[in-house]
Amino acid sequence: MDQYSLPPKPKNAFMKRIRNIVIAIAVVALYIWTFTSIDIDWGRAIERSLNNFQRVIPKLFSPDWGALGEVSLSMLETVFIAFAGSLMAAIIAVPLAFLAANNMMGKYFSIIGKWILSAIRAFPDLILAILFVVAVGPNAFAGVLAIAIGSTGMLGKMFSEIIESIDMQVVEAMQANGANRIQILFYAVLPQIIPEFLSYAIYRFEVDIRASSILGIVGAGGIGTMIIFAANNRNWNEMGMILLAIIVVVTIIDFASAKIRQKIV
Amino acid sequence: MTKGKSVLSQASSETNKIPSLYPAKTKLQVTVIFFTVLIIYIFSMYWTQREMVGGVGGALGNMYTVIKKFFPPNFAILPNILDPLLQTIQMAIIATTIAAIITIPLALLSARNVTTFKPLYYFSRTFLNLLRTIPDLVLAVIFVGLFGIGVFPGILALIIFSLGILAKLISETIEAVDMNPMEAMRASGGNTLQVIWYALVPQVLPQYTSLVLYVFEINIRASVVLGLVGAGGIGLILNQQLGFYNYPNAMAIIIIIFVVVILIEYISNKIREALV
Amino acid sequence: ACGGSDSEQDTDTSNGEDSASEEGSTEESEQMIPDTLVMGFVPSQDSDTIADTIEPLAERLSEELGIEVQGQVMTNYNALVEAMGANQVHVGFIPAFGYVLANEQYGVEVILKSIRYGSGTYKAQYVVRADSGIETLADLEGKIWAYNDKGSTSGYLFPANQLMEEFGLESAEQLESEFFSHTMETGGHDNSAIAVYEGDADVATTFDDVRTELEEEYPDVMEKLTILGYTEEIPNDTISVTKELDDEFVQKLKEIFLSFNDDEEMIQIMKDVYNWDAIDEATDEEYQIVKDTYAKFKDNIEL
Amino acid sequence: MIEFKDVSLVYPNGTQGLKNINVTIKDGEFVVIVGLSGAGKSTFIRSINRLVTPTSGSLLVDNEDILTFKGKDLRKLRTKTGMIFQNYNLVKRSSVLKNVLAGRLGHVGTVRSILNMYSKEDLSLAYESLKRVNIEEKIYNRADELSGGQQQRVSIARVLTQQPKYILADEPVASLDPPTSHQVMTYLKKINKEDGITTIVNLHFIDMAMEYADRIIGMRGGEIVFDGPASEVSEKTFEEIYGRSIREEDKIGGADKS
Amino acid sequence: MIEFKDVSLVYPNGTQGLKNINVTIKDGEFVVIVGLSGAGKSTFIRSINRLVTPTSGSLLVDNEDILTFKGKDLRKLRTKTGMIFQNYNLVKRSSVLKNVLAGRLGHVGTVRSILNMYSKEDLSLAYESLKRVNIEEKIYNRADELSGGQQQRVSIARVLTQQPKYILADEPVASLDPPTSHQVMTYLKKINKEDGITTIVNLHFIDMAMEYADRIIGMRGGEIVFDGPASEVSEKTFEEIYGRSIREEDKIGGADKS
Ligand SMILES: Nc1ncnc2c1ncn2[C@@H]1O[C@H](COP(=O)(O)OP(=O)(O)OP(=O)(O)O)[C@@H](O)[C@H]1O
Ligand SMILES: Nc1ncnc2c1ncn2[C@@H]1O[C@H](COP(=O)(O)OP(=O)(O)OP(=O)(O)O)[C@@H](O)[C@H]1O
Ligand SMILES: [Mg+2]
Ligand SMILES: [Mg+2]
Repeated sequence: MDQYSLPPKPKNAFMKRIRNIVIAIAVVALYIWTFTSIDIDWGRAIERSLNNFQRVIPKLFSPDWGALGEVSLSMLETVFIAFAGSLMAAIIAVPLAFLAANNMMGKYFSIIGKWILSAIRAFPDLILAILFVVAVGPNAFAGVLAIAIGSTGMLGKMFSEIIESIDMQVVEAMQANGANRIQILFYAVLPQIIPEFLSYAIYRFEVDIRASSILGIVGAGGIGTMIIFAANNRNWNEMGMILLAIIVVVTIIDFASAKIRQKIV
Repeated sequence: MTKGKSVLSQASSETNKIPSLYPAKTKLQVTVIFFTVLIIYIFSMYWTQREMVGGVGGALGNMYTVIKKFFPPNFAILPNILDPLLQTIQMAIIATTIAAIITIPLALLSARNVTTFKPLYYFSRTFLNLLRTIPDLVLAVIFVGLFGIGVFPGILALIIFSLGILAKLISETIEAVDMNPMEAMRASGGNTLQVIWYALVPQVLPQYTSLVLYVFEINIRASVVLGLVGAGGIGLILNQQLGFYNYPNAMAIIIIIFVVVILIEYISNKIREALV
Repeated sequence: ACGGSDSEQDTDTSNGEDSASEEGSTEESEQMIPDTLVMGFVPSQDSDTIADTIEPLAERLSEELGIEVQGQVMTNYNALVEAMGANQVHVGFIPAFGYVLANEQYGVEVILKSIRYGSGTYKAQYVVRADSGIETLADLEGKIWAYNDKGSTSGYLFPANQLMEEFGLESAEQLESEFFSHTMETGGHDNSAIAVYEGDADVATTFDDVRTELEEEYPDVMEKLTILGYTEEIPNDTISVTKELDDEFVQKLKEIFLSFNDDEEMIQIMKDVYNWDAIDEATDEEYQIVKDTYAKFKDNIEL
Repeated sequence: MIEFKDVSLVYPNGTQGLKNINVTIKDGEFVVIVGLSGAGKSTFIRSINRLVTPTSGSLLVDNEDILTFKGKDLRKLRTKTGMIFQNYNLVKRSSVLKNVLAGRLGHVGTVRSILNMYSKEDLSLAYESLKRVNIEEKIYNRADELSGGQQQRVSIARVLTQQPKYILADEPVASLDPPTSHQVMTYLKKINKEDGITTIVNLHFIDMAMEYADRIIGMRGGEIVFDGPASEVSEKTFEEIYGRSIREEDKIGGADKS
Repeated sequence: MIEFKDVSLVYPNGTQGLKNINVTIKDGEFVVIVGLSGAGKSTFIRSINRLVTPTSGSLLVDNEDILTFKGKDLRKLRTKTGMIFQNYNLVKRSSVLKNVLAGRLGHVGTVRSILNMYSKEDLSLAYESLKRVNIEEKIYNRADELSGGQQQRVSIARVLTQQPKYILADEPVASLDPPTSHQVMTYLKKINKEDGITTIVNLHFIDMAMEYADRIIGMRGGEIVFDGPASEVSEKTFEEIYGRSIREEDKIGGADKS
């Protein structure tokens, strides 16, 4: 009856359903494979955590204030290293990001740029660290370089995505003015991307403060070495102190960067 | 209107004024910020290089000597690293899936436009910030301390670590959505859950997917760190091969990780295209 | 075994040390005395406490040598080996295994070794649960083995070597998958011992004695875990120098370090910070045993 | 019946959105609100379904004061007042059908709506609504594949599916070109006549208002400056609403209207 | 002088944007192009500064065939044709002044423009342009702080600063409300008259076109269906441009215009 005039079934509904079923089966199979072949003894894990909770957690929450001086100094050192490294990365990442963005230099350059960025990101920290120790010796500067390259991969990727999302109409308006490519870059592209670039660079600065392992490897001192040794010595009180220091510093940076972003965005 | 008139009269009084490109205050602010950053940078560079002994003269030669040792990569080890590689991928799958699920409520709670109740919003923001401050290595060590060694603490560390990144980025995505459809759903009598499901989810889904896949990629690489604390996976093998000075083997592993990452990126692009 | 001499020359000039190489009598390659002596320190995991600074030692050396001395603590010996290869680090405090690699790759030479608990060597131990019923090494067959990592001399190389010889096994692979039922790599000696304590593994191979480290957290660890046996003697940590370093300078360095043995204050520093009782001369031969073991494992290390 | 009794609204930043509004809209009327940008048209219309909340006075919908409504009551009010927006406010990535079914949200349970378990009645109602605005063949297209006029028709279908007692339309044709605008207004008028749904529409254009409205309400600065049948609109009404006779002033450049 | 000689344009996907266009626009004219959405108005206008490139025919601007232009020639062509967009296309985060100075990009050297080293003349020209559209007091505001009408006036100031010979405006008032639209059209007309700049404007609204245009060109399906002075526009012209007499057809629901 007309009372129930149901909408027609969508076209290709059958094929779509088949496709969905295939995908669903694939996903379920993937998960079954994952969960069955990885061995986790849940009962043990829970029992263990209950036993160990008392051993570890209370100590983490009673930081070793005696280490305050040493930790603060290392933290300061780390902040300098991270700042120099991430600023350097932010600068190197810019040309790479322009290369990799598909709306700037053309499709082929974009593919090359994306590959370069992926390759940089594929390099483990350990090897970057070794390379830079060999280049400039074991010191804070090697840490700066290692952090710079390590961050370039991530920043380049993020930057290129920002560039890809700009309003191209403004670029067109500049073209219609008779501007050349460089002028378009400075007048239409940069103003659109600078605030996002800044906020990712600051975000990365935060991340780099925590890049403990790489700094420990290159002998850059800083908080990284302390973390690794506190871990090896099972010194949970000191670890608590280190964590506290990191939290304080990152929170301060977070706060400061929010203010700066407000000014600039 | 009166406003327009006052503007007109004001304009005529300033007839021949040539403006400078930026108002003085902006110029000052920008200059101050710029020089502050520059000074901190110069200081940091000086300070980090103060312990440097040699110049950077032989740097490239030295690096070349080392890099040469990594080549040619020895792909003969491929069959042997398959298992740990699969284990790494499995760990990353589990960790990413769980993190992706927990992220949803967390990201909603810390998105300003969804959680209008301010205290709750600030609370979850702070919580996320705390999560993000903890270095992955520390997470791994703490979880190994809690659960003993094995895959489980590794996965937990990855979950917490991914959660920090994912929830921040997704809450930002949520804050950027078009609020109009949400208003429309509310206007037609939908409750909060319905509004989120009908108006928010379809808008965030593509970015959500691509961010989750991005984190998946990060998790695969993070397994190198996990190897350090006995959490297994390809990272462990990589460290071993480096430790035994089998650099060509290590290079082969790095290339394999690279290929896996590229594959994930490819798949993630395909999925994103299908969803957008 | 290392890069051509021109690359070494590069590093020399990069250190601005032409004058030194002119006067220094050279046999193999040009030798130098650096403006600033850089020491690299990778704490051996085998020690029970480790410090993260080398400052007091560096200051003292600087006084004695009359040149600037810098010390850096690193957490990975690959990095230290490569840095010594590039002559970025001149003096390395390296565990035995790291020294073997550095010697093989870049001709780094050992000059001194540490004395701990009155000995220039140490042993690794087999730790089992007291109630496990395991009494001899032979009982370990079919059990689960926990070790810290494959690059550890005391945790892996020496015990594995010992077991392979004792039970006539051909390869590490056989040891791990045929002799033992299962192995786990824990990332640290303490983790290995805890794995046994908790029952996740049956035997752990660690330095001697890891249990003292755990007493605070696990008060009953001394009773619950017993030592099944020990491995052969393993040479202690080394003090090694790059081969570019001027011979006379190296000699002087050696004497200064040895003089610390008579200096109450310095010995105390060495003890507090690095757990060393004394410093003794060492030769490359003493590390032959580690070299042999490494050679055995290098190519068949299980992937 | 909708009754504004001395309703005022002050936005948190101090802007006076509505000033002592007293007006009654009877069932079945087709009312068009006209006024300049910032006159308070949106504020007026959005008060009725409480997307904004007036700060004083009382607003009766079907003899209940809705200003105190919360939670369930509020959702019930919104279920019976459908709303059409200037920018259509469709979920661009969802299909037309899904967008239209969203009109039933207030009627069906949360779980059922999330699992897409709509009853046959709901489905056929959605389809009927799409047919009424002649867009049924786009049922499985994504909303962003449609032209502006088509999207607005989908949003009318969404409101029809809601089976509301009142339809509120906030500048439904501002993004459309004139022929399409007329089409959309025609559909709204048709629905008002056929289903007897009280319809309140905001418009910029007084000429279009006169063509469709039973009754025109002119607003300016948050106040009602005209209220009467379309036939009573005169040159003077224009002046009241726009603050001046449009043509002359506007041709003189330089008046700054922010 | 702009001459279209048998110009056609087929988009890569096969859509025929322009079909055998033959038309001459003399210096100083104020031409308005009207037509439905998709009629080819934008394509027509964007051919003139080569934002799109016709696929056949020849298009002479000041007696040079611009269809072969590349690189420097193209930039020179664009420097002498200013363009105004529907969405203003301002750099939202830059100040009004910086946006307006962007109009000089084609005139000043790359290095100078990047270092913001503008001559006094350029700066005072930019300021004068802002004054001409009465928006000089917003000079240091960011573009996104302005209302739509203000933004469009900034974009007119940008074009004025460019000192072009031709102004192309692609639906400059489509995002604005009627009074503001009239204001913007008034400014354009004023500039056309005062500076003698040839101006070509696209509009949806034929009534607004008639009010401002010297000459109206009606387009439909990529072809010119009307070309003449505003006074010659009749009911029949409407029909030709819109494909039917608007009023009657549109009131009968159901006609689907995609
Ligand atoms: N959320 C808000 N907060 C503060 N002021 C607001 C808000 N929304 C609107 N206003 C102000 O209230 C007044 C009335 O706005 P309203 O949106 O009702 O006007 P309108 O007639 O719908 O205008 P338009 O044609 O531009 O949509 C305006 O001055 C406006 O700036
Ligand atoms: N880049 C393009 N690729 C393919 N087809 C296009 C492109 N741009 C426009 N078209 C098509 O060319 C025809 C003419 O488009 P044009 O934009 O010139 O119309 P218009 O009159 O400006 O319409 P509107 O009023 O919507 O702006 C339309 O059918 C349109 O779909
Ligand atoms: Mg409004
Ligand atoms: Mg157009």
